[in-house]
Amino acid sequence: MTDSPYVLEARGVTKIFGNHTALDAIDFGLRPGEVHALLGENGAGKSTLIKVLTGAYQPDVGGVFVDGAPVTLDNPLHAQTHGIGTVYQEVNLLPNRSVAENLYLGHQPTRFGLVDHKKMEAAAKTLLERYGLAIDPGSDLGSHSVAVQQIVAIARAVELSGKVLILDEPTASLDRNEVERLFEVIADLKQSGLAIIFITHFLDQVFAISDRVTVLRNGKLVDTRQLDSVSRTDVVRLMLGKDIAFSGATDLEPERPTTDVLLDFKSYGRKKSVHPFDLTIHKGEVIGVAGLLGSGRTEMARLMFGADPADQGTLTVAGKPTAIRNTTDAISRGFGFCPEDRKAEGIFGDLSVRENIIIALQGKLGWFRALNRDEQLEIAGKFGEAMDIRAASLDMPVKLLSGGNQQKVILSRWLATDPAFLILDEPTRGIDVGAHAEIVRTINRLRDDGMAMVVISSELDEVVAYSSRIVVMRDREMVAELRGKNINPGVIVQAIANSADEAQP
Amino acid sequence: QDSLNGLVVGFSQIGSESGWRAAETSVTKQQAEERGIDLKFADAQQKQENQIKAIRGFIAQGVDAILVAPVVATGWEDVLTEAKEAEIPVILLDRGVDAPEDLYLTSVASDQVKEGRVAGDWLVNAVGTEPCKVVELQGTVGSTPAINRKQGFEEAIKGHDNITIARSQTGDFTRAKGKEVMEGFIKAENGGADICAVYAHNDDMAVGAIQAIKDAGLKPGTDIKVVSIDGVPDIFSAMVAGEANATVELTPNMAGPAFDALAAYLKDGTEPAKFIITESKLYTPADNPQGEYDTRKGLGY
Amino acid sequence: MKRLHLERLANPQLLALAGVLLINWLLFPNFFRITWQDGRLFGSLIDVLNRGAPVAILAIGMTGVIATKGVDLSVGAIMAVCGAVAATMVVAGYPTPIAVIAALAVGIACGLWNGFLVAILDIQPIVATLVLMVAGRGIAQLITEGSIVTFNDPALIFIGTGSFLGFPMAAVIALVLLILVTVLVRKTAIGLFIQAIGVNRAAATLAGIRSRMLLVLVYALSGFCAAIAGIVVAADIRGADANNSGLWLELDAILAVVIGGTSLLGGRFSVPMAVVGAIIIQAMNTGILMSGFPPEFNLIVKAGMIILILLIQSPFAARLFTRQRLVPAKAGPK
Amino acid sequence: MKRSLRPLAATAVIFIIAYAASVVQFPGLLSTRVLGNFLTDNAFLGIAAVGMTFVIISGGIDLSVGAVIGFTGVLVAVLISWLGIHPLLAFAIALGVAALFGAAMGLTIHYLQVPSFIVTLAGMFLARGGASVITQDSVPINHEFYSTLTGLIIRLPGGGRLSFIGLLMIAIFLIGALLAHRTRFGSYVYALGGNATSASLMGVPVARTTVQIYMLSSVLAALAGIVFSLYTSAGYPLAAVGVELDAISAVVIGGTLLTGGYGFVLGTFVGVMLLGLVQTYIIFDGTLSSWWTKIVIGVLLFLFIVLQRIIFAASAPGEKSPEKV
Ligand SMILES: Nc1ncnc2c1ncn2[C@@H]1O[C@H](COP(=O)(O)OP(=O)(O)OP(=O)(O)O)[C@@H](O)[C@H]1O
Ligand SMILES: Nc1ncnc2c1ncn2[C@@H]1O[C@H](COP(=O)(O)OP(=O)(O)OP(=O)(O)O)[C@@H](O)[C@H]1O
Ligand SMILES: [Mg+2]
Ligand SMILES: [Mg+2]
Repeated sequence: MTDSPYVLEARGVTKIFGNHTALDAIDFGLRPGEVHALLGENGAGKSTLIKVLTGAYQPDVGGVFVDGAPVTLDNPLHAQTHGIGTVYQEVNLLPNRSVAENLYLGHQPTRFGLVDHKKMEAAAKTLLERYGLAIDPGSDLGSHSVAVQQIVAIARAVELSGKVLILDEPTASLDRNEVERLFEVIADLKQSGLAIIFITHFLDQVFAISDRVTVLRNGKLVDTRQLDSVSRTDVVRLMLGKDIAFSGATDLEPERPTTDVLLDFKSYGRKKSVHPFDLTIHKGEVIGVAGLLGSGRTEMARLMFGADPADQGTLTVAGKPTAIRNTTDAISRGFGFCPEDRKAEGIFGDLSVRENIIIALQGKLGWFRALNRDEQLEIAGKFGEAMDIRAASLDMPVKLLSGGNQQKVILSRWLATDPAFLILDEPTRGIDVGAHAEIVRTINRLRDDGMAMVVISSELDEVVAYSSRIVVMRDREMVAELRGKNINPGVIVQAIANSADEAQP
Repeated sequence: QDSLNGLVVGFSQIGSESGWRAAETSVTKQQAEERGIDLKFADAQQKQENQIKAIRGFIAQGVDAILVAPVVATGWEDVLTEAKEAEIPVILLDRGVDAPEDLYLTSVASDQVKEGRVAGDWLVNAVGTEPCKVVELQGTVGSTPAINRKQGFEEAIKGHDNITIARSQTGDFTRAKGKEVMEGFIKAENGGADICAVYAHNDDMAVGAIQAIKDAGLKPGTDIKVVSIDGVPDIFSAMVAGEANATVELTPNMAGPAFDALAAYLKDGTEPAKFIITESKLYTPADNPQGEYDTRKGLGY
Repeated sequence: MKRLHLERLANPQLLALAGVLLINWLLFPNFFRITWQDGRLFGSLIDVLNRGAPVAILAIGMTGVIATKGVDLSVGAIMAVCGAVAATMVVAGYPTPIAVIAALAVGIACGLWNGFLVAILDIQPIVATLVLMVAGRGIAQLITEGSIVTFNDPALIFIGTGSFLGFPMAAVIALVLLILVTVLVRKTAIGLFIQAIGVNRAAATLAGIRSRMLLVLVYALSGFCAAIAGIVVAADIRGADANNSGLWLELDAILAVVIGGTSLLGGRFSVPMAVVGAIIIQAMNTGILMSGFPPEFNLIVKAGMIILILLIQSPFAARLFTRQRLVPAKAGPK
Repeated sequence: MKRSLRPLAATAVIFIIAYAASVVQFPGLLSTRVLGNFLTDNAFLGIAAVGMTFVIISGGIDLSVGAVIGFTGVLVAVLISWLGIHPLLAFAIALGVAALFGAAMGLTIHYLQVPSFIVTLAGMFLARGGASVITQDSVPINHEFYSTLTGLIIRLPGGGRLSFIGLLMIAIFLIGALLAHRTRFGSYVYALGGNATSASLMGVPVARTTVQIYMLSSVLAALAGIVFSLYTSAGYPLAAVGVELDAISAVVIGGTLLTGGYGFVLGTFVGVMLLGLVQTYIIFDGTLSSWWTKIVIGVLLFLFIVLQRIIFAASAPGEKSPEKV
């Protein structure tokens, strides 16, 4: 296998955006039957390389080769005809169309020139069953959770991939079971000789399924290695160019004294959304929220922030009864909220990094106390530096930043408002190991500075590392509160499972 | 007259694009009321298709007669045939149609070409043999009155080589565009010094042009003669002020003769004349403009 | 970043304006001649400013609306309504200031109605404003009963035809409005918030921007601008022509905003450039008027010019332009 | 019933209720004559609205349809009456010209990245201007082929008539529905309207589809122009001014979202019929002045939109309030 010829290859590929070199003379080869992990920090150029390999972008210099022959891929459709199936980063499907159509768009089975919906939906049903999804293929894709959409995207790419399957961060919004199921499928495909490119920020997953790794840094190729010849630390060093220390915390943080109660939610809830819950949050305390996908964590966060106002229960902020009817109310009480869906609810794509950072602070200041450009630059610069945001300029549109850097921009936006209470919904999703560690450090630091936080995360190691208490959600209901010593990921998984069992009839 | 009492008559009007049109509508309503007619009014908003719909609607309702002011001459044969089959007499107002004459009872209209000719004849008389550069403010491009009034005017000045049309642009029948276009003409013709007269296809544009002439420091009616068509109140008040020289009246009372013809027809089957042409009377400051203004003021122009 | 270079080199709007003016000059050599007459400036260029003012005023309001990813089709009808209100009130004997204030208030009310439909009922802007576009002209005609309401009130007429320091009042009003609105959006956070709503309304709400209220206000401003334009146009012809005042001007206003470089997809906007866009359109119209072409060619010439201007501004042209710049950069050091 | 079909059903129900209410007031409305007129009188609008539906579903807008109708009428009339060309050949030429025109707009929209609103606005000026350059007058068409086509009428009991053009409109709606819901092209149109970037990454041929969409709209507008010329036996440069707004209203009332991605060709049919009902109602009433006519149309438009908004809120999947995403 080691010396089998490349099915898909990039030779000397350079891609320049404006005056930023996203890819610099990259050589990359993919062999049949291998799982090739593509690693690198946020913004290293992984997604750009994928887009060049699949015809979404044209290289400025260099070329793409399929089975050793040079090809000019004009568009993704062209790549599909070469047997290259791709799941791009961020779910890039059509929420307005049915699941079946998303699976087969462009390849729908036809009869007498007309699309045969029955046949298509039947095929979709069998296809999805392979991934353990029993959903109605005729339903709109948008009515399903992000995780389901991700699986549909993967299934579509697999269907289209005769030779090559490319997965750009497919696991970012999947839970453990779904990841396992995906890996089984990948193993099958690999067995059948398919070549697979796999991008992720979870190193465990890299070591679980990959054969080789290629590491990019700042648009340059660092190295391509056989996986069995490298260790975790090696990989991290290749990616970052330095070592980092992993926080080895396995215990919850000590609980804070009850005198410093900041927030007190009493039977707080919203009809058809979140069951009433009680929660007391102290200054300098991080509440971790655990639960399966779709368990209502996001809805609870939105409820606390007033994005969906509560219609029952009471809230006391620093001892005073407070009504939060909308987000403006929440922000004026010192709340902040980093939403889960960065693209749809977080960033202002066409606005500059600077404007994205100051906008919540400006919202708090109101319409007439405008920050002038210098003040904006100062604030943005301060946070850009503190959070290590990699942007060519603070005036570039934020949409051109890599996902991880966008996340840091949103975090900076809220820190700029100097909040007393911050809600973070999946703050580390799609973030590289370096930045991940940094965000965890930031959370720890903010907690030590006395900020109260609610953090939703599917990564239980991480939740344990910074939380002082953990609440478990199930079916939009708070079903457990874990506190005290000896809480570790295993215990949380157990709690989630227990609550599920209890609920079974 | 009484023979029309209690009849239901449908009236498909073009729209309400100008003051003259509004006057025609209100005069028609007045005339119907005087005769005890139940007038069903339908505004077509400038669209022929809406007029056809309206006529079909009237037929479906089973009205006793239909008045229609056609927006354009062509395209009426089918729907008029339907009316004929339903034995509903149709009378055309203010312009004719390209359809067999047996499809309608009569057509009450002015002769638009003649209107242009009357205006042109007035100018020919007024300037005599002096050279005269005329600027023309056309109506909406493609509209029947614009085409006919242009044609009539050109016929009248033909053979009088001292009169030339120096510039011609559309002012869309509106005051604002008339003013804007006139401003441009004045700039283009040596600050207006070269212009001897302005011919406007309707009075509204003439009123706008008069303002433009005044703004340019010239005297309308003296430095630049103003001749136009319609006879709306505002042009008479301009005449009173000596700012307009001539207008050709287009009477808004088309319905009166139409109802008369209908009454005669219904009474004993008298076939009216196929074309009832209203008078295209020329008014100049010698014709008591103040009096004309006062009589017209209340007509809904 | 490359676009920025290009824009610094030559702003496409100003380039287009220069081009149109140049063509006018070629067609009509006296185009740039301005004389002093009766205490005011007099010349074709002044006409361009004067006649372009109503669309410029509309464009000022329209820019805000378009920046929020909306569009306001009703401005033409609002012009007619407000002109009618002002005219009938002065004819009925109300003092001029009262009539003007009432007309402005009606314009704002119309804008609030649009804002209510868009922001509170969440109706798509193009349909929401279509309602008033259709009904508004009817309301205007209801006020004037279909006729042109002619007035002789000198104060009101001055708004349309007077002059200030030799410049036509309409242009002066447009300029003052331009300065006020530009200061309002540049010196306060409102401009940033409008952009934020246009780019991502959900995120704007989560970032604590009162997007509903701001949207309503943006439409109200558009209604206010339309009211001013309506008064100016009525004052100019000394009469409220409910049938024709502002007819199809909404399209010119939208065109002006787009020529001014604001995307119909919302986000970045420039009020001054929208006004430049309005002047480009008017210069084009004036050029057509002066050219002496038969009027049936007006629309074709206009379409040709629009296509040309859009070509100059399109990202495609920018790319053509910058590709040449990129080559030496690549071959350069490194 | 499928969830996504609910807005369509809602619109149909609104139409039936509105029609029933009108009939209670004017029993004359319930006749085959009125129903036949609905089809005949709205045939050209309906055909143009089918094209507009595709454009709007794809997230664009086409302001040129009214002008293309006018232009086609003039072109066909001139070809037949002045040049003596057989109508069928004239139709083919007109449809071909329209296809090129639509393709040019599509190419501009895609490759120059100019918004469709502006491109089609320029297209509207061009087509309208082109028509008045050919002739300013209305040109009558007197050809026996025309008489044959207009004579193709199925008479219904009660004085109603099913005309050729009315049936043609129905056929176009059925073909349009098939094209939208049962072909790959149709799914590409929805894909573009849903999310153009995703569509392109999923392999939708964006350039080709965009060009095809505007070609389709222009060709259908030209067909509407031919129908209009059959309807009036003439070509007139000022015909069908503002029909684009009627078409957009019909499409929107029919449940298609202007933001793209959702819509129903058959909903547009109901939308066209609703607009026709409003007009017929006003004619039957016959007491409204010119201005009240406009106001009433505006108010009814508003009522339909709000009613739909209420029903959509409960059923449409995609159009969540941006405030509450
Ligand atoms: N269309 C574009 N225009 C300009 N710059 C771009 C564009 N797309 C990407 N970039 C820049 O290119 C660099 C590489 O981005 P890319 O998305 O490939 O990173 P990545 O390795 O996939 O990161 P992540 O792990 O966060 O997904 C980033 O600095 C990004 O800002
Ligand atoms: N766009 C949507 N359309 C319909 N239902 C949705 C949508 N988004 C979420 N839901 C449903 O709302 C419920 C709560 O979802 P929520 O997003 O709050 O869960 P979560 O625990 O945050 O999960 P995730 O990690 O996927 O965000 C789930 O039942 C989910 O299926
Ligand atoms: Mg990436
Ligand atoms: Mg969530």
